[in-house]
This record gives sequence, structure tokens and C-alpha cells, in this order.
Amino acid sequence: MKVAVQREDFDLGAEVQDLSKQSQSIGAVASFVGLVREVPMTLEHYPGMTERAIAKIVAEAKGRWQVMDCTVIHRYGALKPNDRIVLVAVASAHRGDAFAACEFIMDYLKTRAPFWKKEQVAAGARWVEAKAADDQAAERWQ
Amino acid sequence: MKVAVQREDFDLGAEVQDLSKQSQSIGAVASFVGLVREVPMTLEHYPGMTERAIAKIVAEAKGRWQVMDCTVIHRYGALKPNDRIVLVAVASAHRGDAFAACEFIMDYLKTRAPFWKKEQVAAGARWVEAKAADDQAAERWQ
Amino acid sequence: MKNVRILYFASVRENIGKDAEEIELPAGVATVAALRSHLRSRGGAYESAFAEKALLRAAVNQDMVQPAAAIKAGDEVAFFPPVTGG
Amino acid sequence: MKNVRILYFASVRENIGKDAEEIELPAGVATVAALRSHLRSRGGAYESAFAEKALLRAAVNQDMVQPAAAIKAGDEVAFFPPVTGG
Repeated sequence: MKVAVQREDFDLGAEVQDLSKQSQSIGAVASFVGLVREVPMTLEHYPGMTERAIAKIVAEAKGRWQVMDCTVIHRYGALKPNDRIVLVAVASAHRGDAFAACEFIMDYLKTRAPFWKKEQVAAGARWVEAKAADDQAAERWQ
Repeated sequence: MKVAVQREDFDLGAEVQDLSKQSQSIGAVASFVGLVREVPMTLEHYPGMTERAIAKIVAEAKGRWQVMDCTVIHRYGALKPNDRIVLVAVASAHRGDAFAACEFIMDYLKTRAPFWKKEQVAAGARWVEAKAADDQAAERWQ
Repeated sequence: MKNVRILYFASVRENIGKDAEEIELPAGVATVAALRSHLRSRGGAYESAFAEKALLRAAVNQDMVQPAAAIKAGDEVAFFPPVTGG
Repeated sequence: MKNVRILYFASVRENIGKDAEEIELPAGVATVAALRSHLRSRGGAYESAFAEKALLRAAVNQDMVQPAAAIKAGDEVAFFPPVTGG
């Protein structure tokens, strides 16, 4: 398992390649990349807790699905439109487990990992408000 | 939309990068890579129909979810353990659409695209049998 | 000319030993199911490849179809086992 | 010593103008909710940042917790708005 919280960009191809070659039993890698839409932003986080929260989410996913390995990378700092924000990649024997665990981790990240987005809109900077849709997405796994 | 049926390997990072930069409205790219497990195999396909079947599956996904762009690449020919077989990548404004459309396309590919796997096991070559689980995975979208 | 072009894939292709042929549609053969019965009636490798119990799929002009689907002169008809890609 | 270390993030940090402080736990303050009330009672920027209607989340020792969660000397307590990463 790899969890990284970093300013730097990441390389999806290289990360998934690293996951894929762990074992010849891996038949499926589902991955997700979140990107900045339209507006420049700064991402603040809670160092220490962030890694801990992500590790807990990943552990919960491993308890629910057959996950052979997974990688979660979340960036912080200043990001511009089209920049990558987050990567979740899950390797499994079969695609059903890989898809479910990947989506679960993203939904939980959205509601449980301590990151905050501040958007730079024309009128100035403003903190993004949490979405009810994200709470609902996380709740459906309970 | 990009659909390719090819002998050659593909580059997940480059393909997702191409998708991601189509528009600043893209906030989510869900992708899936299927890999050969354990046993060398040869993939046969029905040239012409394959591309047509995949295009129909993608069109159906676009009718069901908000899909901004997508890429499907499926290999044929001789493949060895750990080789990439298939890539499905879906770009959308939001992650729910990207995940659902990506998993839908994979499930339909498994039951509707004319590919056949022949595995090279110790006892000789044998055609892989279709799995009831794949039919069930496809049926749940109906 | 009432010819159809027939394609065979995977185990079907291997069992009958050819990947394609062109045949004249016999009178009364107007559906995929009827064509399958006709091929079975040839006996030999065809009899087992197209046996009633053989799990087969068919496509007409590159669209997957049900056994009741109509076929007509000029069509491309394909027979193959359930697909296993992805 | 009955100190707790308190961290503030995002809009909470901006509103009160600091990212951390160490305070001595007042007598009777044994839960996150009680600490929140205590901070609100300081008035000024704290009063609005910790207002009853303010949608806040809290973590104790880097685990997200409910308002009824216990706090004790030596804990690291954090207050922040609902998260918006991913």
C-alpha cells in the first residue's frame, strides 16, 4: 500500500505500472484521477492526520473487498485548472472488487480526509463548501 | 471518442492525459486496465464487428451518464502473464458518472464484444469458457 | 444469387477447420436458427459444432442477434461461442 | 499541567487569525462540544467562528470525532469546516 500527500504532481502510468507488476494474480486495476475544474485553487490539509485518515479508509476498503494492493496520492498547495489533484488506484484479481474499492475510497476521501479547497474566483478567494451529494455518496456504502 | 483494437500495448498515462486535457470542465477520469493473470494466452477477435460493438457500448454509456470523452483500447494476439489486455477510460465533470460509465463499458465489453481467449495451460491450449458472473454483471445495468 | 457469407470464430472455427465460407441459402432458410440447423445437417464436424446443445452466439452484419433474427442474401453471418474478452 | 494543543484549519484558521494554540483545559471542559463552547465564550472572532450555527468538524489526536468525544490533557484537538478534498 502506498499513501502519499504531496505538493508534486504524480504519474498515473508509472503508479499503475508499479501496482500491476506486484503479482501475476492481479487481473484488474481500477483507477481514478480527480482534476481541477475551471478555477485555480489552493488545497490546505492537516499534515499527519491526512495520511492517517487515508490509511484508515484504505484499511476499511481492504476489509470489504478483495484488494491486492492500492495507491492513493493526494496533492496540496496551489493548483491550476486541469491539474491533477488526487489518484486512487486499486489492484485486484477481479474487476468488481477493483471498481468497488476504488469508488469507495474516493467517496470516503471526499468526506473524511482533512483537505480544504480555496478557489480563486474573479471576486476573490473563497472556501469551497462541502456538498450534500458527497455525504450521500459516502453514506450509500454503510 | 477513441476506440482501438490492436496488437500493440498501450500507455495508460498518455491515454488518460489525452482525455484529461480535452476540456477544463473535466473533473474526473475513471479508468480500468485488465491484465493477463498467470497463464499465457492468445486473443482472437472479429475484425470490424469488434470496433462496431465497442462503439455501440460507448454510445449506450453516453446515453446513460454524463460522459465528456472516453477511450477504449482492446488488444488481440499473443499475450503473456501481466500483459495489459484492455483499457477503458472515461472523462466526466463528476466522479459518479465517470465510475459508472467505466464499469458499465467493461461489463458490456465482457459479454458483447467479440473476443475469445485461448489459454496456454500445461495440458495444452484451451478456450476460456464464458462466466455466468460476467452475464450477471452486465444484467444489473438493465 | 442468394449467397450469404458465413464466418466462424474461436472453437467453432477450429472444430470445422475453416474460418469462412460462402453458401447459397437453401429454400426455406430465412433465420439464424434455420441456418444453424442447415449447417448441422451437413454432418461430420458441422454436426457437433452446431449441435443443439452447443452454446453458440451469432451475429448478422456484425450485430449480435437472437436465433430468430432474419437473414437474407448478401448478409454476413457469424457463428461463435460466448465471448470472453475484456 | 492540563494543557491541550488546539489546531485550526481553513476558514476557522483564517477567521480567528491563528493556526494553533496551547491552552489549559478549564475545569469542567471534558468533551469536544464543551471545548467548542469555551472557545465561543471568548467572544470576538472566536464567537462567530465557533457559533452554534457554524458547521464545524473536530478531530482528537488526528481522528475525526463526534461532539460528545472526550478530551483530556495532552490531546491534540483540531477544529475545521467540513472537508472538501478529493
